[in-house]
Amino acid sequence: MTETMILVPMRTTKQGTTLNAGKLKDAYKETTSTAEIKQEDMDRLGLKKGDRVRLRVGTHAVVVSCIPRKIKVTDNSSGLIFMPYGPTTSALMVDGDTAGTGMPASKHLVVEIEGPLAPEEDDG
Amino acid sequence: MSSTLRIVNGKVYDPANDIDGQVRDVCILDGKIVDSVPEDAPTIDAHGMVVMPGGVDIHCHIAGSKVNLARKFQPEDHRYDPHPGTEYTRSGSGGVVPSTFATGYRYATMGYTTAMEAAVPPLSARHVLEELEDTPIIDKGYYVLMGNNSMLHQLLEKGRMEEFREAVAWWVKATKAYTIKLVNPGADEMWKGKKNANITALDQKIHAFDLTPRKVIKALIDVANDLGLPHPAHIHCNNLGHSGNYETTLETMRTAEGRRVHITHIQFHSYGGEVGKNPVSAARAISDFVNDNPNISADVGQVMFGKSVSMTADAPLAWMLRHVKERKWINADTECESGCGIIPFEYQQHVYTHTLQWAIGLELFLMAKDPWRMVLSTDHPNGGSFLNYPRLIRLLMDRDFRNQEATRVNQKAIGKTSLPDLTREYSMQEIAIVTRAGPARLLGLKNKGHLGVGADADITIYDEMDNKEEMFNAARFVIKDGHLFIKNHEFCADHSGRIFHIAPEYDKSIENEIRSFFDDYYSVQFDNYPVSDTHVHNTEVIANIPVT
Amino acid sequence: MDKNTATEKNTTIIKNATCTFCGCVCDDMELTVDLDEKCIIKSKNACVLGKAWFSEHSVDESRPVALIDGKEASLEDAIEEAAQILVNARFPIIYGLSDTTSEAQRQAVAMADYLSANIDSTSSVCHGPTGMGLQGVGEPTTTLGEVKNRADMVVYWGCNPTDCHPRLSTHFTVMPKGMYIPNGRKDRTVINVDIRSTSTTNIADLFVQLKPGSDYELLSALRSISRGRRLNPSIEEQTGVPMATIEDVAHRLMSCNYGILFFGMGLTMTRGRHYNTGALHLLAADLNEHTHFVVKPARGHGNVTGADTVMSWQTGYPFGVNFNRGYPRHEPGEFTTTDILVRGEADAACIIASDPIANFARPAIEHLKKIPVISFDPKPTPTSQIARVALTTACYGINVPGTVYRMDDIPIPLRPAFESPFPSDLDILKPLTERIRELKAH
Amino acid sequence: MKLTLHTAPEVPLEAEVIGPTSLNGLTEAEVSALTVHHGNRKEALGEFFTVTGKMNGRLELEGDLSFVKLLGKGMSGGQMIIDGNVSGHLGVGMSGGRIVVNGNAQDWVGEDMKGGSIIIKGNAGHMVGCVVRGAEVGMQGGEIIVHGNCKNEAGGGLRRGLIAIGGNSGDFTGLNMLAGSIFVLGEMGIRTGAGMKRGSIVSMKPAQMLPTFSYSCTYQPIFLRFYLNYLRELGLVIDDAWLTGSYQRWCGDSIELNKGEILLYHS
Repeated sequence: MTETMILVPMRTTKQGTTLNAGKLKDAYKETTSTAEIKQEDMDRLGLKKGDRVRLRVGTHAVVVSCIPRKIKVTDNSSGLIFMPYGPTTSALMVDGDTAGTGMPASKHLVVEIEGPLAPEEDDG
Repeated sequence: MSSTLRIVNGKVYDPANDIDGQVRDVCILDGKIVDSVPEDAPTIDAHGMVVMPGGVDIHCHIAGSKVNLARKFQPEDHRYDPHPGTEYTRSGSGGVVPSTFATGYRYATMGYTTAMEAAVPPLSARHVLEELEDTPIIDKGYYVLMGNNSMLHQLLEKGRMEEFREAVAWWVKATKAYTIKLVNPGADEMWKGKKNANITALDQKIHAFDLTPRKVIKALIDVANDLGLPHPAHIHCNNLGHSGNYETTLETMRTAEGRRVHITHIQFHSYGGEVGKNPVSAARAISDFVNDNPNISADVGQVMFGKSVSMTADAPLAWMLRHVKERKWINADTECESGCGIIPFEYQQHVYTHTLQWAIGLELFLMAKDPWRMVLSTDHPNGGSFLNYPRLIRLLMDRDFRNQEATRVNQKAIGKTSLPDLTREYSMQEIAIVTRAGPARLLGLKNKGHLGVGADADITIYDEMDNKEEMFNAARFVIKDGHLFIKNHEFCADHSGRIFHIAPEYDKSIENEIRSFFDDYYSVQFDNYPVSDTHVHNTEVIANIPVT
Repeated sequence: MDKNTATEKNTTIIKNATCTFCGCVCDDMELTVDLDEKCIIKSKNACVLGKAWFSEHSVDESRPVALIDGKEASLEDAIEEAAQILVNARFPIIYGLSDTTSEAQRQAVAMADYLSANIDSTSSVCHGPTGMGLQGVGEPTTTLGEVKNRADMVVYWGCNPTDCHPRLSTHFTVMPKGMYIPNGRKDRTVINVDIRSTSTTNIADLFVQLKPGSDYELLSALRSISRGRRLNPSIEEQTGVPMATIEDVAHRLMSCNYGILFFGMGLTMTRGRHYNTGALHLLAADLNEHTHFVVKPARGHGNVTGADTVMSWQTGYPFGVNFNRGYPRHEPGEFTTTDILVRGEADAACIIASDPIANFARPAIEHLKKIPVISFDPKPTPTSQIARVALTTACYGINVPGTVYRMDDIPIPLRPAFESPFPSDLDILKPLTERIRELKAH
Repeated sequence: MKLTLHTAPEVPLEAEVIGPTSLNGLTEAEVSALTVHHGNRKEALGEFFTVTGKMNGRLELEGDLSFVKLLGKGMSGGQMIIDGNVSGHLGVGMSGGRIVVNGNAQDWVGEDMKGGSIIIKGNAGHMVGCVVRGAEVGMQGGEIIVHGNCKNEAGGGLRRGLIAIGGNSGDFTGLNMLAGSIFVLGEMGIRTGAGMKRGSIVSMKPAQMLPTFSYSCTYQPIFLRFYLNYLRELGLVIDDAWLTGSYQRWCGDSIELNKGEILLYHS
């Protein structure tokens, strides 16, 4: 099914360590293409760990896999998708307006999430 | 490669060598002043011009972490004063806190060839040295902040004076500084540790230490003398800017007990009146004391009307100014070493206090019996930009101009000073003393501030003009280390200048004790703290003076 | 350096080495270096990110020093090609600079000056809005050692140092004992403010969760209480934080002895940007009426602070600097790299030690792909892949000496572990600048 | 005089010489020979523009000027009519005269403005009439009328003068305002009036108020009629109901002096 959510690109330890190994290597590509979504949101969308979903902003879309967020402290963040910074999140930064600062609003992307996708469906 | 030059027909002012306006040749060989050069050496005809040693600024804030913060947070000040590059020189931006390149070139344009950055925490030594390296043309150095050093406080409160001396020597050497600087000694601990409190008296207990500012001041004056530093302890007294602070200033000078000490921007410390109320002038009391005590030297810290930036290691002072008018404010604590406050400011002619400060500075100049010990500064940019020096020189040399300016300011304030009664006019020779020969001698820079044989060939040639502000605004020729780099007011070359520092010897065993303090209380490794000899280029160690 | 180096077979140990991966710039690394293999086999004291940084920067000698249009080239030819590209451009841009030494940064600004180019660092898409906040309202701040020695209140707002700056809490701010913090962690209160719980939340005494994009409102509320002003009850609805919590936080901040607010991209990269950071700076300034309070951005790359610092002393401005008119001008939104690319203005780019193709907004990347690009990087990246001239460089801190500026502006020296066959950024920038000056003179 | 763009600049063109004050008294040939800055190169104005006619206080510009910055810098009188879109810093530092843009303008319209008027028939970018970075005092006089929308920070630090937006404005409208008036006939973004000390911001649409603003009353402010009639004369579409309607009055920013007001049309 499809729903509108907010994508928040972020940094993680894994993103940092795989970045050191090399941005053209699989581990970096994998971690920067994995969306963390709250379990209750995944349940509502009918998603299981490892399912592929399409994230779309306007005419631009990417396909990523999803995993449930690990949460230790009570947290009311439903409706949010977290994903490590990288080429995948950048591909969804469609609006380059920096509001006179140099900084695009890159931590608050309104995306349409669609999934789970069948294995054969690819990007776009 | 040898380079020669002969300057002919100019009126030479070289007070250190008792030359007072005589027309004579000045000869240069390989960057130094010499007796003579071959007949066919290139010449500069200085007919109708005044020849002086290059200017020496004993106290300004031109480089380092706090200066750079002040640059960074004032884009509105740079944008209206760009500094274009030339074929020979880099570009930059001006305003009250110019970029490093603009700083060097603008000093040089006025005929200054040496300037000393006056307050840097040891922890940012590398930073200030890198900036000084990027400050072209002029020679430079910096004073390292020691008056609020926690480790030194600990040694002092235990009365371990030998270790204290060794530690100071280690610190100065490790940071490649030029001398010891004290700023509002004891206050940082009050500021950081006691919810923004301040020190108000020399015998007040410093929070968390069994110590008083007086003990810190005395100890550092003594160490500077005992180590034979070429320039003594350079002190920004407690209570800067507060009414009635002249008594603190007198007490600080008495603490020296006859030993050499330099009191900086003394104007800001010459206020009578009651704390919290309007100040009055105490210039007479301060001036009398300095006149009578040859161990004391001072720079004035003249206030000039217009834009300034209060930029100081005296964090409580900036906090006080923030309450005068709430505007953007920087505070920057440096662990175990220093505080810092920065606030944009403007001195206005109609304001009582600002006029009073302006007049007190002029009183101090005009009452000084020995100009060698009361030298020129604006505490750039605190009292105003160094670009105000030509105007300040005119105020000192031209009584009519001074009187005319005094009619434009707050008359109530002027009425409380003796400025209208002071008729003295500085001579050209006295200007050469307060801007060159005096500061060079106070700094112990033997090759600066004079044109005797063996001196560095740092020479300024001005067109002689009635309007002294115009005259000193732009030198016609400026020579640095024997090289001509301003010719007919235009840059014709670039030059990088040297960084002066001192390197006192110390007992290596003190390092273990300092190392253990670092392990506990610093955020950097002890071994990464001293600045290596290869960190910056063009450095020169100035030798200590023999201790008698 | 000799006394820190002990040789043992083919390995050597470098003590007090500096990690330049993140803005903490920890300088207490003990590196065991295999000199034959040219790699670091052990990095004592490093965090998980630092360990990866050191272990993954071995030297691949088989890589070419330079590629021109994807073909192997000599360094000299690559410098010539780069100089021609930059000199022929009308609006060349220089970008990156956060992962290199301050010596290289100084040279890069010189090059920009001689080229009349535009120069910008990764600050503009990181803490650039923090710099703008500083320009607007100032900043009460400190070095990290004073946090260790004095701070009994540590707030992490919109940042996650446990993941991004792992040693910030353990080495500098929360765990260590300090001069007036004899019991370390026990003497401190840690508050975490974020839109979500993170690994940093786990070390906090209090977690304040707010609605995405309501930081400015919550900061305004805290300022309002600190100033004893009226506060509209709509704050609860706007931020999702109960009034009682807001009052509790305000009270704790006002009553501590020495407090610090660390913050990150949660403020700079969201709607409000420079006014979010400005409000946070103002909150700290206001709290100084009650106690001593400071702020510190938790900065990312090893020497991104140096980029701001160097650019400020050489030009007066921290980032987004344009020399087209023969002198520096600064206008975020106009001379910042994303904007220049999005508007399609630049006609050549020199990217030093950063990877905009991986991180920039889509329209910026599209323009970057249309113009000649010169890239400097120790490793292949998406940016080096599209570069006309791609230069392989030695890695700062691991192979290259120099100075970097820690997130609190403290300059730290580098102790390289082993030599690289590749040139440093500075080694390339110097002759490149010289060649540019020669070409410009004609 | 008329300047028609014949060759589009490849990189930004800084053309602060183009303005009725600076071109006054010059011939076609002299104007063509003036220096403009094309990226880091100096070039002649004639390389980009065809210059025709005599300068008689009225300057016309035609073409897509969306790469042309700083038009009308420092102008003190006369008229500049632009048919086309323009880049940033339009009318920077102007003290008199009138600029009309039949098109859109980018960021920083009327930066450092002291007098005169700027009329944008299309949309404007960020920072319309806004204080420059680091300073406290913004626009000190004059009028900026945008018929379409504008983006963030309109009227930031405004000290004196009028800014009217026919469409919507972005975030931080009237930020840190010191005095003066801002009208937004459409919707405003969030955080209107943040940090304002004095002055009035008026909008015809509901808006979210910061928690440091408080509601004071709903009333019918008479002075608004004069303003709205004036804006109608300038060509903005003014609903009759606004002239006599009631407005919610909010005051703030309470962190500052709390002497600013935001008036929101109610009914």
